[in-house]
Amino acid sequence: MNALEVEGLEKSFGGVKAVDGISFVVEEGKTVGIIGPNGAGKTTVFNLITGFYRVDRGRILFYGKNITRTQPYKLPHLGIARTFQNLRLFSNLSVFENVLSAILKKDGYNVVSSVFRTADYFMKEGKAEKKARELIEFFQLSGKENYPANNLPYGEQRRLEIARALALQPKILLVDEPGAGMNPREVQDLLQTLREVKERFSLSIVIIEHQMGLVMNISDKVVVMDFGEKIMEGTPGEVKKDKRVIEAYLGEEFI
Amino acid sequence: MREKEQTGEGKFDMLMKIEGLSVAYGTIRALDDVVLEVMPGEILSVIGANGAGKSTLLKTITGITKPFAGTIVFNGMAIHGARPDKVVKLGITIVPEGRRIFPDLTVKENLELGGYPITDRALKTELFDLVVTTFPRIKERLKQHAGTLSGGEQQMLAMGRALMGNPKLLLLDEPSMGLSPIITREIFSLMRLINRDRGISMILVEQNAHMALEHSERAYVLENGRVTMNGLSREVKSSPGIIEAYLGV
Amino acid sequence: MNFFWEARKVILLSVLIYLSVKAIFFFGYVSQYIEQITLYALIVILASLGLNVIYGYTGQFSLGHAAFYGIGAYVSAYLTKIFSIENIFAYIPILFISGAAAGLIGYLIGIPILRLRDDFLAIATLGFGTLVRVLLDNSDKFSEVFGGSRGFVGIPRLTTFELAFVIVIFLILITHNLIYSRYGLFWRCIKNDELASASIGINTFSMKLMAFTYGCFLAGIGGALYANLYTFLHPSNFDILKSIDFLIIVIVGGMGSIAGTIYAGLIWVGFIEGLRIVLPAEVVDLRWVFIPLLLIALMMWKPYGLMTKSRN
Amino acid sequence: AKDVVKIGLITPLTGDVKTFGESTKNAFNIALEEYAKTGKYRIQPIIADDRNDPTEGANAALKLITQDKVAAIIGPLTSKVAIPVSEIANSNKTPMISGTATNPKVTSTDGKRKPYVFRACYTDPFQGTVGANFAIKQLKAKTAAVLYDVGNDYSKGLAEYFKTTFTKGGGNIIAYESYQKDDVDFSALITKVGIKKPEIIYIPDYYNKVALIAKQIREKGLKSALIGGDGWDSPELIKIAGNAIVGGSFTNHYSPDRKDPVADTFIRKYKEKFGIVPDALGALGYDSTVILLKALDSVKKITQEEIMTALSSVKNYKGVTGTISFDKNGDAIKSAAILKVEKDGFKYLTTINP
Amino acid sequence: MELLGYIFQQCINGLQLGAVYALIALGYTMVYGVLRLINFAHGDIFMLGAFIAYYLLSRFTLPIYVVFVLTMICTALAGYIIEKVAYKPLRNAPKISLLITAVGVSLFLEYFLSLKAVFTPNYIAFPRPFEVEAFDLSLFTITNVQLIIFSITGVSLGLLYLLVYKTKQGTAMRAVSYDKEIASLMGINIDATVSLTFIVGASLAGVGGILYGIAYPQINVFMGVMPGIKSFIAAVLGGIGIIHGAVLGGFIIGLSEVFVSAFLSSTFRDGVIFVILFLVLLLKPTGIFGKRIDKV
Ligand SMILES: Nc1ncnc2c1ncn2[C@@H]1O[C@H](COP(=O)(O)OP(=O)(O)OP(=O)(O)O)[C@@H](O)[C@H]1O
Ligand SMILES: Nc1ncnc2c1ncn2[C@@H]1O[C@H](COP(=O)(O)OP(=O)(O)OP(=O)(O)O)[C@@H](O)[C@H]1O
Ligand SMILES: [Mg+2]
Ligand SMILES: [Mg+2]
Repeated sequence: MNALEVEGLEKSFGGVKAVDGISFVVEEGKTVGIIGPNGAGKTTVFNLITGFYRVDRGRILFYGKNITRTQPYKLPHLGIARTFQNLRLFSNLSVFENVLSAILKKDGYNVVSSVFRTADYFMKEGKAEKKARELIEFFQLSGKENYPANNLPYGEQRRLEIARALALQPKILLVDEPGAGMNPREVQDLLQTLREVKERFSLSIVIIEHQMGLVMNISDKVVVMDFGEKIMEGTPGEVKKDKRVIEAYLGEEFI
Repeated sequence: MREKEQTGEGKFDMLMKIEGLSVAYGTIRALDDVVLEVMPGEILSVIGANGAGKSTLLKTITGITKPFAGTIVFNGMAIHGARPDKVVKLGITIVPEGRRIFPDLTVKENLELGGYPITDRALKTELFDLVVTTFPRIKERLKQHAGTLSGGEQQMLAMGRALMGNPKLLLLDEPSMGLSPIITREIFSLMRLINRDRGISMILVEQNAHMALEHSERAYVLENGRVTMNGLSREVKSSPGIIEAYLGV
Repeated sequence: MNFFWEARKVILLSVLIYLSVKAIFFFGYVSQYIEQITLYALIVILASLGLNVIYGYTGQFSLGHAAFYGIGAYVSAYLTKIFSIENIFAYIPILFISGAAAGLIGYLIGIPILRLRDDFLAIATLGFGTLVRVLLDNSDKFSEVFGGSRGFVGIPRLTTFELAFVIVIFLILITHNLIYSRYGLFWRCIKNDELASASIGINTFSMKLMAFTYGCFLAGIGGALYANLYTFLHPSNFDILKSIDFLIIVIVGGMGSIAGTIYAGLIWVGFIEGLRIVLPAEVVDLRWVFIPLLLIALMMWKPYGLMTKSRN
Repeated sequence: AKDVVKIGLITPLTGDVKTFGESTKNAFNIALEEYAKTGKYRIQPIIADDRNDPTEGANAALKLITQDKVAAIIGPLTSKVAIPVSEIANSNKTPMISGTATNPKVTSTDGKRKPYVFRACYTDPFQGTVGANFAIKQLKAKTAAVLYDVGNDYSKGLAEYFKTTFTKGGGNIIAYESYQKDDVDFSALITKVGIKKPEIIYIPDYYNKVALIAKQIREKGLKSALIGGDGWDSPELIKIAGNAIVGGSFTNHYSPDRKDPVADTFIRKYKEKFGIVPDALGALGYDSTVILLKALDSVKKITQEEIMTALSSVKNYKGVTGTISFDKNGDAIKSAAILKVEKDGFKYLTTINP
Repeated sequence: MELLGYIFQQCINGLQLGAVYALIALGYTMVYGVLRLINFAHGDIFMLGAFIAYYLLSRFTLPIYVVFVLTMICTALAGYIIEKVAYKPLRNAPKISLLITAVGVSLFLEYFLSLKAVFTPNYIAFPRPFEVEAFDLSLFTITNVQLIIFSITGVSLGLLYLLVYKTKQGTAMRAVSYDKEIASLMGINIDATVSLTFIVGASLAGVGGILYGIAYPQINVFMGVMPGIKSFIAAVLGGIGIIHGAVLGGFIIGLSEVFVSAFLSSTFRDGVIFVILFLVLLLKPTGIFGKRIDKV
């Protein structure tokens, strides 16, 4: 079964084609990496899938259901969660609240319950808080629950953002450069974490990344983009050896 | 700013000397008694984990952040606590974390801003020529709004902008972040080129420790705001503790 | 019900406050004047709390809050007058109708303008406030009762201390419960980052609309209590300057703090009326020279408001 | 020693009409000073600012009545503040005289008289009607334009009654246009009205607005005669408007060249003390204060009830603003003089009795 | 023909009003551009300008151009002091606290200056330095006052444009408006640049005050409130922070006020302005020339 299918996606900004006919498929439970030079249109693809940009042309199917041009806020309910290239945490909210907000969005009570503090309120709140703590622990953020998110070091903010996305219990997770600003050692840890996440939450993952150590090790398949187009697709091994990819992206010395 | 504090022997060999530098954000200590020296014409790298205080160190040198203790002497002048615009005029410019170019201004205007402290027209033209020859890609896009450049180009612009200030010391905060492998290498070799041709000293802050150690002569390791190690980059690179903590397998 | 159990401390505190205030009134330590300005402070607090929900919690900058306060006031004035309400129990539903009317109009106007951001939203709401003011000035064209710029006269006096106190405490509790629930959390998420909120599935538009509607509802109730306390309404009482008063209270108290709004409301009315008492007759006109100075000093002393810890 | 009686003054000492509030306060003080020499009691004045805001006015009134326990209140200046204050004064049985609040609803609500409330000025219907009669009978005007401030109840009231009477009298209102409180640019209105060439333009507003409008009317080359109400009465009118207003006429309480000793003394004293000639609002404030003080002296015992009764029976008090009696509504009965604006001041034209 | 003349005449009326709004809006836009602050006190500086000019004209009978220069110097100084005393201590505080401080400054100026011992609460006749002359151009008439207003607004706009786009200080202003921290790393003195912005904005307000006094020769301490608010709306309408936007906004507001009065009723002029504002913002949420930066 295909978790996500992208067909002939196009998007331009004032005459510039940022994404020009991209198609790829993410099979359920698999991890797909997207690489490509800066400005190739990778992030734009994410924004198209998650509805933040309006698709000019093309189709996006999620488990066979057409989700093209769906409003962003509806997608998490279907099972799509994402992180952002330039971190978008709720910077003045605590670490705990950042995670809790996503859980309560997923399993919430209604207005009457919140106003009159019904049993449902206490039950759902309790459950949500427990789950938030679990996630925070899983991402090694315990002890920092009450820190405002923007007081965390960069790497921890990245982890928190992933934790928040996972709190939505998605079927697919889109992560945009999770390793940016981490040192090689931290990237290794992240790789480990992502692997566990995938295992534990039985997810499909799409990852954009410039750090080859991460993307080549985690991906089952890699899509390479340049100038908005897909220049190739294949296993990490195939991609690393491809002439066009080396020329446009990896550089000669990489080998 | 105080005038030349010390004129003791040997002091002038050193471009910058930092002693006992401590910085706190509220109750969080970001830098703790940091000692660091920069020699003229060298590339110095500073590596460390997330939140170790690397950016804070650079921000404190430029005057954006004020230390609560310690001294920074640049070219014989004490500059700790001085306003950033004064520091820049003395010849320290920075390529900030996350590039932070002016997106709505054109590439050319960005470069002009970099040359803001320079009053000598001839020098300005010279610097401009230097930048456009070093970064031919920038030259093609002088009229474009900087916000529409790709990540790599923005990084080049940020470097060009810093060079326009005619620095004696260039601070680079994670210049490779978010850049593709090919561009990363390009940026590093350009950096080396500038260092070689113009003799500009650099402090290079990097997460990408492999790259940083490869391209620098000396290195400092920062942990929780303290310098835990320093020495020649090649030595640092082969130290087991460093491999374990920063370089990975 | 859990509602009361959770709120037991507040309720107990309120009862204590009520009893002591009553005792002070009863033994004649203070005059009816003090009672009236206490009531007025309660009303101002309620309306400001509405703005705090809209702006302090949800980050939607409104400069037209007084318009909704005015709508509540005029609706209540109209209904209580044409039905010649005298009974307090007949008045309570009217109070809520007035609040609902303000809320409904907030909802309708919110649909187009809540797409705007920050200062642009502020200007649009300011515009709406001016529109309402123009309509109120000309309201006698619809019905002579409204009085237009001559003011709405002969409104029955129904707001009593007990009623206002109970209603305000009740609404503060409701607001508290809303804010410390998923809705309040979502509002704060939106204030922090709308895009990120959407990415975790929050329908940002409808949540903003909800906060706006609710905030306007509170303002409407405040307005209604005002109308039936002062028994006279004039359009000039609901213009931009009034909106700025509410804004001042929210900011001085601290954005996103219920307690802050309560303190700041008391302080604000205290400033205005207190200086009336304190200043000698020859220099009463210095009252409004001191108030802005106090305000500036307060902002320098606590730039994040009384109840928010400053962070860097 | 004399017994102490507390009297409250509520007037806008801050806010948009502060300037009028100050002249009321000045006049109030003059009246008290004069009384101090001859009066039965020692008056303790308590002055409260209403910022021309109904809420503040109502708060101030309650403070004066329930906290300071004043015997009576002078003020407030504008109807929008006077109405809520009158409700409070009346329900607390505290006599109140406003010198200047012209809205009929100040002294009665929905046809019910507030017995403790009085006023020393005309009501809007009276002045509007007189103005229209003057235009029809004396000026023999057939067409008129009306410009008024929609946010100002005084202006709006006069405009409406003028319109009604003028139409009834066979005239034709060819333009009935409003502006807003803060407007200063009337060029659009005047251009619009100008092409209809009205014989007269009725501008019932305070002198500051009138001066601006008149100036712009003449700058646009319009020749229509200008008429207005007692709001015109200020030396500033001629100062600001200059030639533009010369030739205009307005309904007013008194005429400075009537050789009235009361008025002369008042104007002289005011000028000595404050350096400027008082405006009509000051004069009315003075008269209301003096009426109250006279009532105090006339009662046997200072109770609010007694003062109220004394006030109700005020007859032919000769004040600065003419001879005043209160009718059964507590409104002043006085004849209206028509004054003409000349280069060096206002000149008495004629008297029209109600 | 009659109608055409009428329309032309009303256009002139609208342009006159619009030009004054534009002049005030320029100051708003500059300060907003640099500090993201709605400087509520700006309207009061405008009032201050009118008062200073009044004293200079009535006490010292100076030639008008000297009055212009002195007034500009005084208002510039006032703008400078206000920024240093009231706003600078809050440089790192949230924008909204700064806004409240600005409201405080505005109220303070109004009430303090309205004291008898300072200026006066009264309405004062503004002495026109020359008589009004109307020139009949057959279709419509135009006065010397209007010509002066148009030309001064035009010149101010031109000079401001040169300052902001053609000088080093202008580039510095724009840099500061985008990112203060980075601007300081370019060697720009932030405090000096902010001061300069206030100085320029306040001197424009001073010019506006004089022109206003000449056009509508009556001044009062509260005269700045409404024009202030309307000019700010003009700045928003045109796209706040953008110089030509402020001018366009000023003219749009001036013209629509006049045309609503001319063809509808003056009662609804404020209402109509806001309807226009609504429509513009709904179509272009950042104003006519405003840029939308909405990158995810
Ligand atoms: N909102 C927008 N408005 C205008 N242009 C945009 C917008 N978003 C993206 N672009 C442009 O589209 C192109 C693709 O951008 P995108 O962010 O998708 O690149 P990317 O592959 O993610 O690059 P990087 O690796 O540097 O993140 C770029 O030229 C970018 O400038
Ligand atoms: N403005 C601030 N307020 C409070 N704490 C801060 C602030 N800036 C940085 N910190 C804290 O100071 C410490 C050092 O931060 P700094 O940004 O210097 O680290 P870094 O080494 O550059 O990390 P990174 O690799 O993530 O960029 C961290 O704990 C960080 O959370
Ligand atoms: Mg990207
Ligand atoms: Mg850093």
